[in-house]
Amino acid sequence: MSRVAAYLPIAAVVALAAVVPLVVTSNTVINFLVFTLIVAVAAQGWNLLGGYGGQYSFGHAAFFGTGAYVTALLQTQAGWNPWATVLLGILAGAAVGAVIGFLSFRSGLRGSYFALITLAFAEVFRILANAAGITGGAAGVLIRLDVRPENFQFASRGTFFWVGLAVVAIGLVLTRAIERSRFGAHLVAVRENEDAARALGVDPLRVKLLAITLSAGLTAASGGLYAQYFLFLDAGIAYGAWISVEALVAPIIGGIGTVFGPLVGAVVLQGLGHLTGHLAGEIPGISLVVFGALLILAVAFAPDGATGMAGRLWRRWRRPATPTTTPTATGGERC
Amino acid sequence: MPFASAARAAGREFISNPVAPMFSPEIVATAVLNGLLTGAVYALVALGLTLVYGVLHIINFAHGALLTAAMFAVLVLKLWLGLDPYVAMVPLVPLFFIIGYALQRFVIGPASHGNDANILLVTLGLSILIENLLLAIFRSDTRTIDVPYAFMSIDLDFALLALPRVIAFGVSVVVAAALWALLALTDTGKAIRAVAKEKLGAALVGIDVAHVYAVTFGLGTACLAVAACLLMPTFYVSPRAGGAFVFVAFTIVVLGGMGSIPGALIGGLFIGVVESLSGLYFGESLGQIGIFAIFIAILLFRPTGLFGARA
Amino acid sequence: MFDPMKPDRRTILKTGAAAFATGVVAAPLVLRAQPAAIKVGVLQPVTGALAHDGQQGRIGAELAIRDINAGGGIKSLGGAKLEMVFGDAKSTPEGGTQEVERMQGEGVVAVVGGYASAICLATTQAAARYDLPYVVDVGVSDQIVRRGLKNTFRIAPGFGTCATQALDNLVRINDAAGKPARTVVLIHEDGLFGSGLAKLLQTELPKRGFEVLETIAHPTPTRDMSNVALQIRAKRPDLVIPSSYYGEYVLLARTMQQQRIRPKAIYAVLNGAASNFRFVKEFPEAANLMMDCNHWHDPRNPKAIALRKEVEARGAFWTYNIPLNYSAMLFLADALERAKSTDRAAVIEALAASTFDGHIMPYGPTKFVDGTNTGAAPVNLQVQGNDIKVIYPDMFADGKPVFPMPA
Amino acid sequence: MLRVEHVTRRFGGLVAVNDVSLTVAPGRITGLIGPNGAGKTTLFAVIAGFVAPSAGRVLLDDIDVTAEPPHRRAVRGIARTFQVVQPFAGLTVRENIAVGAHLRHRARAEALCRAEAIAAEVGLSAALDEPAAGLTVAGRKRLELARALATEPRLLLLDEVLAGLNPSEIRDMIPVVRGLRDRGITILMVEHVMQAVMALSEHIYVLAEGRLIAEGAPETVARDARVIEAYLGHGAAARLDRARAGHG
Repeated sequence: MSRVAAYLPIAAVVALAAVVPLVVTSNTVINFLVFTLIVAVAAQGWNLLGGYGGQYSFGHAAFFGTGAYVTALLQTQAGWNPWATVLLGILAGAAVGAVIGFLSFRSGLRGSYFALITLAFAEVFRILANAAGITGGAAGVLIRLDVRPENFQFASRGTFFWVGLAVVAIGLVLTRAIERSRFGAHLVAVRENEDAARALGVDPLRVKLLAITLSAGLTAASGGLYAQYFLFLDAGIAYGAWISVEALVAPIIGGIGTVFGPLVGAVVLQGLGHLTGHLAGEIPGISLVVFGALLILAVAFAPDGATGMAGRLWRRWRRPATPTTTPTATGGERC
Repeated sequence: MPFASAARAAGREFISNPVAPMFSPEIVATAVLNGLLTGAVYALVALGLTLVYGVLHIINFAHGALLTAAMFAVLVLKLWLGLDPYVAMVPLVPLFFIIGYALQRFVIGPASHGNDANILLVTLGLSILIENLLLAIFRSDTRTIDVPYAFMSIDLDFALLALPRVIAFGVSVVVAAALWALLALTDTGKAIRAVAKEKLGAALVGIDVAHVYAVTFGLGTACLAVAACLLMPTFYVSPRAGGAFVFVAFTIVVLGGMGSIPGALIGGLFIGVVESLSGLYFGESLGQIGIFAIFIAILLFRPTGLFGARA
Repeated sequence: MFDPMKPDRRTILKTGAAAFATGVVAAPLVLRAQPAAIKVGVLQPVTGALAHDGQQGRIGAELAIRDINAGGGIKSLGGAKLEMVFGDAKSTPEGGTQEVERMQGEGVVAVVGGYASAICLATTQAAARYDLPYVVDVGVSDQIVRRGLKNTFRIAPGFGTCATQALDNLVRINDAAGKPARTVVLIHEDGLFGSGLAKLLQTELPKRGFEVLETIAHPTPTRDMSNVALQIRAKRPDLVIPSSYYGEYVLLARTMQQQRIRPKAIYAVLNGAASNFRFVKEFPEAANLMMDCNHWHDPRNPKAIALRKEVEARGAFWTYNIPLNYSAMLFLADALERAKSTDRAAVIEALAASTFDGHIMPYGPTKFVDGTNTGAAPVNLQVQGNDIKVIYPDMFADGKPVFPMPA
Repeated sequence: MLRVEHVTRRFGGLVAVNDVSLTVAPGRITGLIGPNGAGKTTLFAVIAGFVAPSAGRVLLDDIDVTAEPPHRRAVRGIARTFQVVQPFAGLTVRENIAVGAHLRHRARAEALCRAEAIAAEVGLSAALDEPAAGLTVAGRKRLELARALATEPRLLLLDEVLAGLNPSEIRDMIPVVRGLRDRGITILMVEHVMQAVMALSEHIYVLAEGRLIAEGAPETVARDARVIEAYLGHGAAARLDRARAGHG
C-alpha cells in the first residue's frame, strides 16, 4: 500500500466529519458529538497499548485525570495559557504512563495482574486528588469562563468540535503511522508472543514502555480537552472508573487493534447510550447495562468489533465483482 | 476565598497527619479485635476470589457486583418475606451457587473462547451489567435492614463486641475450614484440584473440565452469598456497596498468594487488623490508601504473595 | 415511582416540534387567545449516584408548576402557563451541560435546579454562555456564586452561611439549657465538605467556649466505624458533631448505639441522614433526638404543610429537596410576573431585584447579593419520636429542643 | 564462533545442564543430539539468553554475552527457532517474517520486501498473506526458520526444525538447511531425527542427563558405545555389536 493510499481513508473520514458543524445547527447534537470525540481520543490512547500491545489497562483514568488536572491547575493556580497547559498535561500524562509502565512491566506484570495494578494506581490517584488541597479536593477545580480562542474557549460549540476532531485526526494518523513502522511491528509481535519477539531482537520492555507512554499521552490529551470543554473537574470525573471503562469498551466494540476501531466504537457506544436513554426513559443505569451487555456480546461474537464485522460484510458483498488477489498484487508492487 | 483555603489547610493536615497519638492498651486491644472481626468477613469475600483464581487462573472482576447482588437478595428476602438474614443463607447459598455455576458455564466460558484476556473483559462486562441492573431496579438509595439482635453485644469488660460481628467471624472461619475440607477430602475437591494443576491431564482422565470450572465458580459465588448474609445485619447496601469490599479482597488474594485458601483467611485477618490499627493511628482515610499501597507493593515486588501457595 | 404528571413521549415530541416552529416563525405572530406556554428548564440528576435527590427535587418543581398554572399562570403575560422542559443531569457535570444545551435549543426562559455542587458549577457556566437565567436549588459550594456569573441565583443558604449559623444556633441552644455541653468530638468525611467544616469548627468552637477533644476523619465509603466509636468512647465528649454522607452516618449512628455511647447531644451540620425520614423510619432508636442544622421547609407555612401531606399521601419520603425546588419555582414565577417579558435580560434583572417573600422555606424576604440569597438561612432540626421537628430559630419552630438527651 | 564454557543450569534440585562446554566453528553445521530430557533445549535457551546459567559462560566471537538478554544477542547475530513453534498467530506469514527483518531494516516497506524474498527461500511464497494460525505443522516449522533467517543471523540455533515432519517433508527441508550453511551462516542444530542430523552435521555433540558424553564427526559418534547406550538403554551397545558380528 502506498503512503497516500494508507492515509487516504483517514483524510476522507476527517474531511467528512469536518462538514458536520456546517450542516448540523443543533447545539445539542454538536455537544453530544464533542463529548463523543473526547471519549474517542481516550479510546485511541487505550487502543495503542491494549489493541496493538495486548496490555489491557483497567486504569486509563490515571492518564486522563493527570492530563485534565494539569491542564486545569496550571491555568487556575499559575495563570498559564491553556494551550500550553494542555500540552504540558499531555507530557505529564505520558510521564505518569512511563512510570506506571516501568514499574509494572519491569516486574513482569501482564494479563490480569496488569489490569489490576493499573486499576489500583487510578484509584490511588482518585483518593489523593479527592483529599489533596491543590486539586481543590472534593469541591473540584473550576476553570473561569472566558471565551476567547487564545484562551482555548470558543463561542461556538462547532469550533470546539473542530478542535476535538483535529486531535482525533492526530490520533488516527499516529495510529496509522505506528502500524506502518518498525515500532508497530514490534508492538504487535510482543502482543502475539513475547518470547518469539525477544528471539527476533525485540526488547519487549522498551516496546511496551514506549507504547504506554504514547497511549497515556493521547489519553491525557483527551483529559485536557475535557477540562477545556466542561471547565470543571473533580476527582471522580478525572480519575473515576467511568473513563477507564469507556476508553476500554469503545475500541473493543469498534474493533480492537485497528485505526478506526476506537472512533467507531465511541460513536456506537455514545449513540446507543443516548438511544437507550430515550427508549428506557428515566431508569437509572440502563445505558450502562447496555454497555456491559455489548462488551460481553462483542467478545463472544465479534472479536474484531464493528469495523471488523463491517469489513467482512463488505468483502462478502463485493467478492463476486472483483475476484481474489488484491493483497498479493499490492504486495508485489512493494519490491 | 477564606473558606476554601481553610478547607485546603484541613486537607493538608490530614495528608501529613502529625504525631501518632497514644492510646490505652484497652483501646488498642479492642481495635485489634475489631480488625479480626472485620478481617474474617474480608477473608470470606476473598475466599471466593482466590478459589476461582486458583482453578480458572482468572481474576473475576464481577466479584464485587455479585456480592452487591447477594446483599440486595438478603434485603429483598427480609423486606418481602421477613426472612432473617441468617435464615436467608438457606435459600441464598444454593441459589448463588447455581447463579455462579450458570454464569461460568453459559456466559463466561463460551463467551471468552478460552482466552484469558477475554475472560477479563467478559467479567468486567458482567460487573458493569449487574451493578447497573441493580441500580435500575433498586435505585441508588442506601438501604439497611433492622434485626432485633443488631445492637446486642458481648461485654468483654474492656470492650463491647457486636454480636452480629462475632457471629460473622465464627461463620467465616467455619466456611473457610469447610471449603478447605471440601477441596482436600471429597471427590469433587480432588477433581477441582486436578483441574487446577493440570487442565489437559484432567481432561484426559475423563474429568469434565467445563463442569469443574463452573462448580468452582459456583462455590466462589456461594461464598459471597454467605458474606452478604453476615454483612447485612450491620452494614448497608447500595448498588456500589460491593465495590467497597472488592479491592480489599483483591489485596488479600495477592497477599495470601493467588489460589491459597489458608492464605486468604490469614491475609484477610491480617488486612483487617492492619486497617484497624492504621485507622486508629493514622486516621481512617490513610488506612484506605494503605490497602492500595500494600496491594501495589506486593504486585510489584512479590507477586507470589507473602504466605501460602506458589503461583 | 412517584410521578405526578409524567408527560407521555408523544407530547414531548410534539412540544419540541412546536418550539422549533415558533422559534423560526418568531414571537410577534402569537396573537392567539391562549398565550404561548413559557418553557422552564428543570435540571435534576434522576439517574446515577444522586438519582434519589434528583427525583425528589423534580417532584417539588413539578408540583410548583402545577400549582402556579392552576392559579392562573403568569398574569402579566396574559396568564401564560409554565411548561416544564425536564433534563436529567445523570449525576455528572457533563450530563448536566448536555441537558442545558438541549434546553437552550428548546428555548427555555430559565433553568431551575442542579442539586449537586459539581453539576451546578458546570451547568451555570454553560447557561451563562447564553445569558440563560439559572436558579440554583441546593448547590452548597460557595464557589457557585463567587464567579461573578450574572445569570446565577442560589436561593438556599450556602456552605459559609450554614456553618456560621450552625455554630451560632448551637451556642444559643446550649445557653438556653444552662450550658450542659462543653467538650466536643468532631467526626467528618475527608472530602472538602467534611474537612472544611471540621477546620472551621476547630477554630470557631473554642472561641465560643467549647473544647474540641478530638477530630476524626473518615473516607467515603467506610466499611467499619468501630474504631471511630472506640475513640469517641475513650474521650467521653458532651457533644458529637458529625458531618458525613448518608451511608457512613448511618453506620456511625448504629455503631454508637451498639457501643452504648450516649453523649449529651449529637449535633450534625448539613448531614446526609440526620434529617432523612428513611433513617428515622428504619432506625427509630438510633435516630431519636439527633439534631441537624440543615435546609428544611417552614413547618408553619400552610402551603408547605399541604405539600408535605400530598407527597406523603403518594408514598414518597419527604426531603428538603421538594419544598426547596417548589420555592425556587415560585421565586422564578414571581420574577416573570414582574419582568412582564420572557426576554432573558429582563428576567435576570427581575431575579436580581427580587424581594419575593412567598417562600415555603423558612426564609425572610429574598435579597440577592452577588448571586446569594441573603434572606435564606438553615434551621435546626431534631428527630423526635417518628418525626423531624424544627427546634430553632423560634420563629419557625414547631418543637422544643430536647437537650441534653436523657441518659 | 560460539563457545560455551562449563555451563550448568539447575531448576530447584534438578540439574538440567551439568558443566557443559562446547564450541561451534564458523561456517559449519554442528549438531547437538541426545535422548529426551537430556537438557538440549535448556542448553539452547542458555545460549540464546532465555535462561540464565547457574554457572559458566557463553561467548560469541570471544565476547562474553552471558549477561545479555535475548534481544541483544539477536542484534549480535544469534537467531533461534523454538522446538514448540511460536508463531505470531494473529499476523500473516509476511508480517511474521517482517518482524525478524526489522532487526536490520527500519523501514516497513523494506522489511516486508525482505520477508517476501525469505519466504521464497524457505518455500512459503504461496502462503504469504495467510494468517500464521492457519499453517500446517510443516508450514509453521518453515515460518520459524524464515523468521530467524530474516534477522540475517551469523549463528542460527535450530531447535528440532525437523521434528513432527513426515519423511518427504524432511527430504524437502534438508537442502534448505544446507543452502543456509552454503550462504555462510553458522548453524547449531538440536535434533531428535538422527538420520537427518547425521546427514547434515559436520560435527556432533551428544548430551545425556545434562552431561556431554561424546563429540566428534557423525560416523564416530554413531559408533560410540556410550551414545548407543544413552539412546537405547543399558547393554544396547553390546547387543548391537553381537548382532553386527552375526551378520558379518
